[in-house]
Amino acid sequence: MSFDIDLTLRRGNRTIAARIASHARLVALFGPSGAGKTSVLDMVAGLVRPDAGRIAVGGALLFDSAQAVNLPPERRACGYVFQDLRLFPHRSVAQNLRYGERLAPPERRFMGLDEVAGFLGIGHLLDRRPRSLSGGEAQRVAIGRALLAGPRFLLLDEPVSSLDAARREEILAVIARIRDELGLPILYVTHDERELARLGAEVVAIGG
Amino acid sequence: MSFDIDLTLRRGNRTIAARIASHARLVALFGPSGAGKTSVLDMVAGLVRPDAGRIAVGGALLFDSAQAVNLPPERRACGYVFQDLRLFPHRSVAQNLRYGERLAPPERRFMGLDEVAGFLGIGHLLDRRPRSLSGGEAQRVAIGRALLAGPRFLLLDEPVSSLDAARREEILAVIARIRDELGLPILYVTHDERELARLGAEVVAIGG
Amino acid sequence: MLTAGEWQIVALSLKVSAVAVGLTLPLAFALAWVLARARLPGKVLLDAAVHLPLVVPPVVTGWLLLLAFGANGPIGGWLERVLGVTVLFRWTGAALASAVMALPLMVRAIRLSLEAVDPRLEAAARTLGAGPWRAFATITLPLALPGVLAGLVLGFARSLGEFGATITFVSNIPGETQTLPLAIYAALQMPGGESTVARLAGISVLLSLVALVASEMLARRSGKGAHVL
Amino acid sequence: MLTAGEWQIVALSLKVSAVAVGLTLPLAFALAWVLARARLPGKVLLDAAVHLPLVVPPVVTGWLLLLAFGANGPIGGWLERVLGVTVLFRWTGAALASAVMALPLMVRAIRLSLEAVDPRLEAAARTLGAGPWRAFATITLPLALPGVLAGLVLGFARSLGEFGATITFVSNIPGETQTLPLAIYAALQMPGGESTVARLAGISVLLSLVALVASEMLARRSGKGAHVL
Amino acid sequence: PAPFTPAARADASRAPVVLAAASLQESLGAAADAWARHGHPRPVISFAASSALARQVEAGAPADLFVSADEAWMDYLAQRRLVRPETRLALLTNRLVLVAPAGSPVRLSIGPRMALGAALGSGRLAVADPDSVPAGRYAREALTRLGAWPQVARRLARGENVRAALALVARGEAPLGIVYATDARAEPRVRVVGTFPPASHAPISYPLARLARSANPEGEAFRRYLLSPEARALFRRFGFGTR
Ligand SMILES: Nc1ncnc2c1ncn2[C@@H]1O[C@H](COP(=O)(O)OP(=O)(O)OP(=O)(O)O)[C@@H](O)[C@H]1O
Ligand SMILES: Nc1ncnc2c1ncn2[C@@H]1O[C@H](COP(=O)(O)OP(=O)(O)OP(=O)(O)O)[C@@H](O)[C@H]1O
Ligand code: MOO
Ligand SMILES: [Mg+2]
Ligand SMILES: [Mg+2]
Repeated sequence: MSFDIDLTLRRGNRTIAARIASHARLVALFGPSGAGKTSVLDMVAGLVRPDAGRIAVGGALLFDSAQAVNLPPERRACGYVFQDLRLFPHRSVAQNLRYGERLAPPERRFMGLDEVAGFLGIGHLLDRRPRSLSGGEAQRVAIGRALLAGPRFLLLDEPVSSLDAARREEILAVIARIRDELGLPILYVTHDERELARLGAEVVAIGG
Repeated sequence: MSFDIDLTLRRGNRTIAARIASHARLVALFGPSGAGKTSVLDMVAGLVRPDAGRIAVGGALLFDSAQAVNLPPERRACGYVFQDLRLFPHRSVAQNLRYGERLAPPERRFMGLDEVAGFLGIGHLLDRRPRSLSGGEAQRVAIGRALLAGPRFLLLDEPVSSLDAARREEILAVIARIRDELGLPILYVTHDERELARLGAEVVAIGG
Repeated sequence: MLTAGEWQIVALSLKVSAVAVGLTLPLAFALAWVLARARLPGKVLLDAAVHLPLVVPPVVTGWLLLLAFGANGPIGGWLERVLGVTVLFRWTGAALASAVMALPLMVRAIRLSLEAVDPRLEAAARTLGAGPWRAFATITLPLALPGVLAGLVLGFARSLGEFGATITFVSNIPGETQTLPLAIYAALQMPGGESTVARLAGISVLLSLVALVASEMLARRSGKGAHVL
Repeated sequence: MLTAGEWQIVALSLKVSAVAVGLTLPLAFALAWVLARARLPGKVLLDAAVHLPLVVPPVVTGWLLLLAFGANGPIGGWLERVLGVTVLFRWTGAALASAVMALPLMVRAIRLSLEAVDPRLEAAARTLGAGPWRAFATITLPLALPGVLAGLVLGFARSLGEFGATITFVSNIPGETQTLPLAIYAALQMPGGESTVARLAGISVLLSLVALVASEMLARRSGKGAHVL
Repeated sequence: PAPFTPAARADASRAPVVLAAASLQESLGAAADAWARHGHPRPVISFAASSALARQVEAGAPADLFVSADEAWMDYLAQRRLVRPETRLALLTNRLVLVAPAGSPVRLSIGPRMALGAALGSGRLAVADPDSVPAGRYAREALTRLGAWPQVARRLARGENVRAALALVARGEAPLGIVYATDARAEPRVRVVGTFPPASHAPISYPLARLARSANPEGEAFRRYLLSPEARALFRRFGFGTR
């Protein structure tokens, strides 16, 4: 199974619950704003600890409250594009892109900096600091950083929300290729049904 | 004229130029990521000074390099929803919403906190700090804050990019109403043609 | 527990430190702001001037204060002639000495926090109708609060411990300028004074502990969360 | 310009201050980190302990160091027995005294900067494969650089000006423990020593100016830009 | 330099280490220079407050001689068997004087019922702190015996040491001050108004002793030199009395 997820988390005075059991390579989380989509990705990434449950992705067990399994984020290898991007402000774009690449074992890397910079259209930005990037430029750098880290699966939180149609299509094509050719499981958050259609995603509703 | 804008700005090694002369109430800036849309809004808001040009909105002259006119931001009264939101982290949601409202002269206010919280669906978040909001929740608070400041015109930088379809439609309806009933000029940035269609916007291409 | 004389010393120390820190705060803030934000030539010299009381031994600072604020000094003479005021041998002089010694610590702490405030938030406040001053007061200032509190604590602690500049400038006058450190020093000079030293030093520590706890509580109440969304 | 003896004093002061600040930095950083991030009971007491050298008059700090590091003291006795080393009357003792006095300033500055680092950036580094230590070294540490630099400058300046603890702890031994402030004090004791005082104080100020400029340049080179996008 | 090697320690110990009250800075420094001119290693002298020096001795600091500003701190060390009793003696004596700024017209004869309070006008009397500094203690004792203490007890400017008090008078910030004769003599900006009768206070003496842990023969040699006619003459040039 690509995703075998069952978890609950109390946030403020509501409970976020998610059940995803799917063989689909690309599962989209769909739900209204504030439903808990980002929270689910944070839990899968290992940044937020669920109150209870179990998380397995691509056959690897990442978390299980019953068995007291809880891999730290760096051992989950998750290629996370954050909704709030989180580029490192003290590093150039190139250094941001290379941050995870240098830490990944060579056999896990599947793309080089040039290829990434090419389809993301960020080759001319490599020497810049994140602060001076436009919204869409920063979003593309965040995508590149996650892909270059040689992840075992991807967590994409509205990864193309700030991009124009042409660029969006190009990036979605790459994401589809990563799914199909490399077989990486992908959890995808979006509010745009056209993206879902384009990717042929299996849709899981969160909250409501 | 709603918008009479003609300006240029050097950014890094490129020049951003925009000419907008339109009677339309709602003008959409359309262009690829990094084209300079946000930069244009920043100049209209008075946050970035153009190298040269002229900015008049709704008949009021805000900037003219030839006449050495350059109103400070607080006298332009512009209802700006930032692409990066910029909620005040040390203030609750309610205090964020009220920040501009308390500074606006009563005759310019056209909406109350309750109405805004209602159609934005943020009434339950009023006591929270911005840091704990989800992406879409924060975006809605930013919209509310701009509307409550009793602006003379609106600058909306991808204001509904993180919102689900239902909520998006509701907010776009309010924006259309503000344009039609109050006659506020609106500069609108988006990558989504459906939003443009929904709002019947006049489209101005930026950069490319 | 404490003798009446010791209580008097404690009260005086508190008064001197509180006045020193309270009056220095606006100046420290202004200096921090200039150093963090303003572009002006020779800023490094201003920065260096602020650090002076840290670099120069306290007794030299006290001596320079004496030269400046003594009855025959340029400032002291003017104060006496024009306002009929003298700070020499007065608790106000002790507060002045403490203030000078605390200044660099306060400026640095506040400056660090000011530099960490995101100017984009001030820009947002401006678009919402706030003039530069209001944006400063409602956005910059509260976001720099951790630095202001740290500056207050450092300054207060430094004032409580200030010895060299005070005794050199305003000498050691019981009831007027004899703060805790001066009393401690006197006790330390005498064979067998160790128990008095320990008791008075313990009080100093207690006072600073109270200031520390108060500042932590204030910081917590203000919600910290200085991060930008 | 300076006599040979004065050069020796300057060199000694530089050595003492540099060693004091250099060796204290890791400890100051660790303490700042614990105070900024760790959850542990009685943190306020640790915080207060760090502030002690600020609150207690320097001569008392020197006296306590003497008690601890003297030949009969708990630490000094051990050092002497086990390592055959003593810091009494040695420049190493002067460095120790300076380090203790500089510690609270360094801790506060570093802590302020650490508290301003957005933990979400560390989380991002973790997802990219960095363990906690690497995330700390590559993200937290460089983002806290303004505080580290401020701490270094404050600590260095404080060390250059340290007098009371040093003379009480390691005495005033020319060539070994007589740093600039002690030499200045000696000159101040001599009628007519004002010109020596002025010259030596000028050198102190110059040294700290150099440190200041160096730190500003480092800060600029590292690009500041500590704001989160 | 490798300060911790035993060789370096042994080498450094050739010059004796002398701990001396700060007020002896000029005179004892001159004596050390003279001694060095005789071909001896110049003694290393640490000038600081007697209290600090005594505590350092108690803590085991490696030194050879101690010259205290008063008997109390020497007694303190003697009680703890940290000095060699047979080497202790009063090296120097001093007198207490009333000083005024050089240009001051004030006249006052020191004796019973002296009008010290009136002479001060609205100013303060600069003294070393009577609660902690020897010079101040002598001043209080003398004024008390002469009946002038009640007039000035609440009008003192207490300096951290006698030189601080002297500076206040020299700067004209205090109209009168009480200092040692040696200090007054070294400061041209003050004038001696009068000298306190020796009977009005305990004898002012600077005791010298060799420390118990001193192993350096140069220490004893320098101690003997300090008692020599040559050294005595030198100290007298600075205004001290000798025995
Ligand atoms: N510290 C907190 N305290 C209280 N509630 C919180 C806290 N953090 C998050 N929440 C709430 O948890 C809910 C889920 O947040 P999450 O970010 O997962 O939503 P989301 O589905 O990603 O929404 P969006 O589409 O708007 O990004 C939100 O309602 C949010 O307000
Ligand atoms: N300080 C700077 N130095 C160099 N280039 C800059 C700087 N600030 C902005 N730019 C560039 O100016 C261009 C315009 O930026 P702007 O934010 O206006 O784009 P945008 O049209 O809003 O893009 P997006 O749709 O991605 O938000 C971008 O290419 C950006 O990289
Ligand atoms: O040596 Mo003293 O302490 O000035 O009397
Ligand atoms: Mg989200
Ligand atoms: Mg933009």
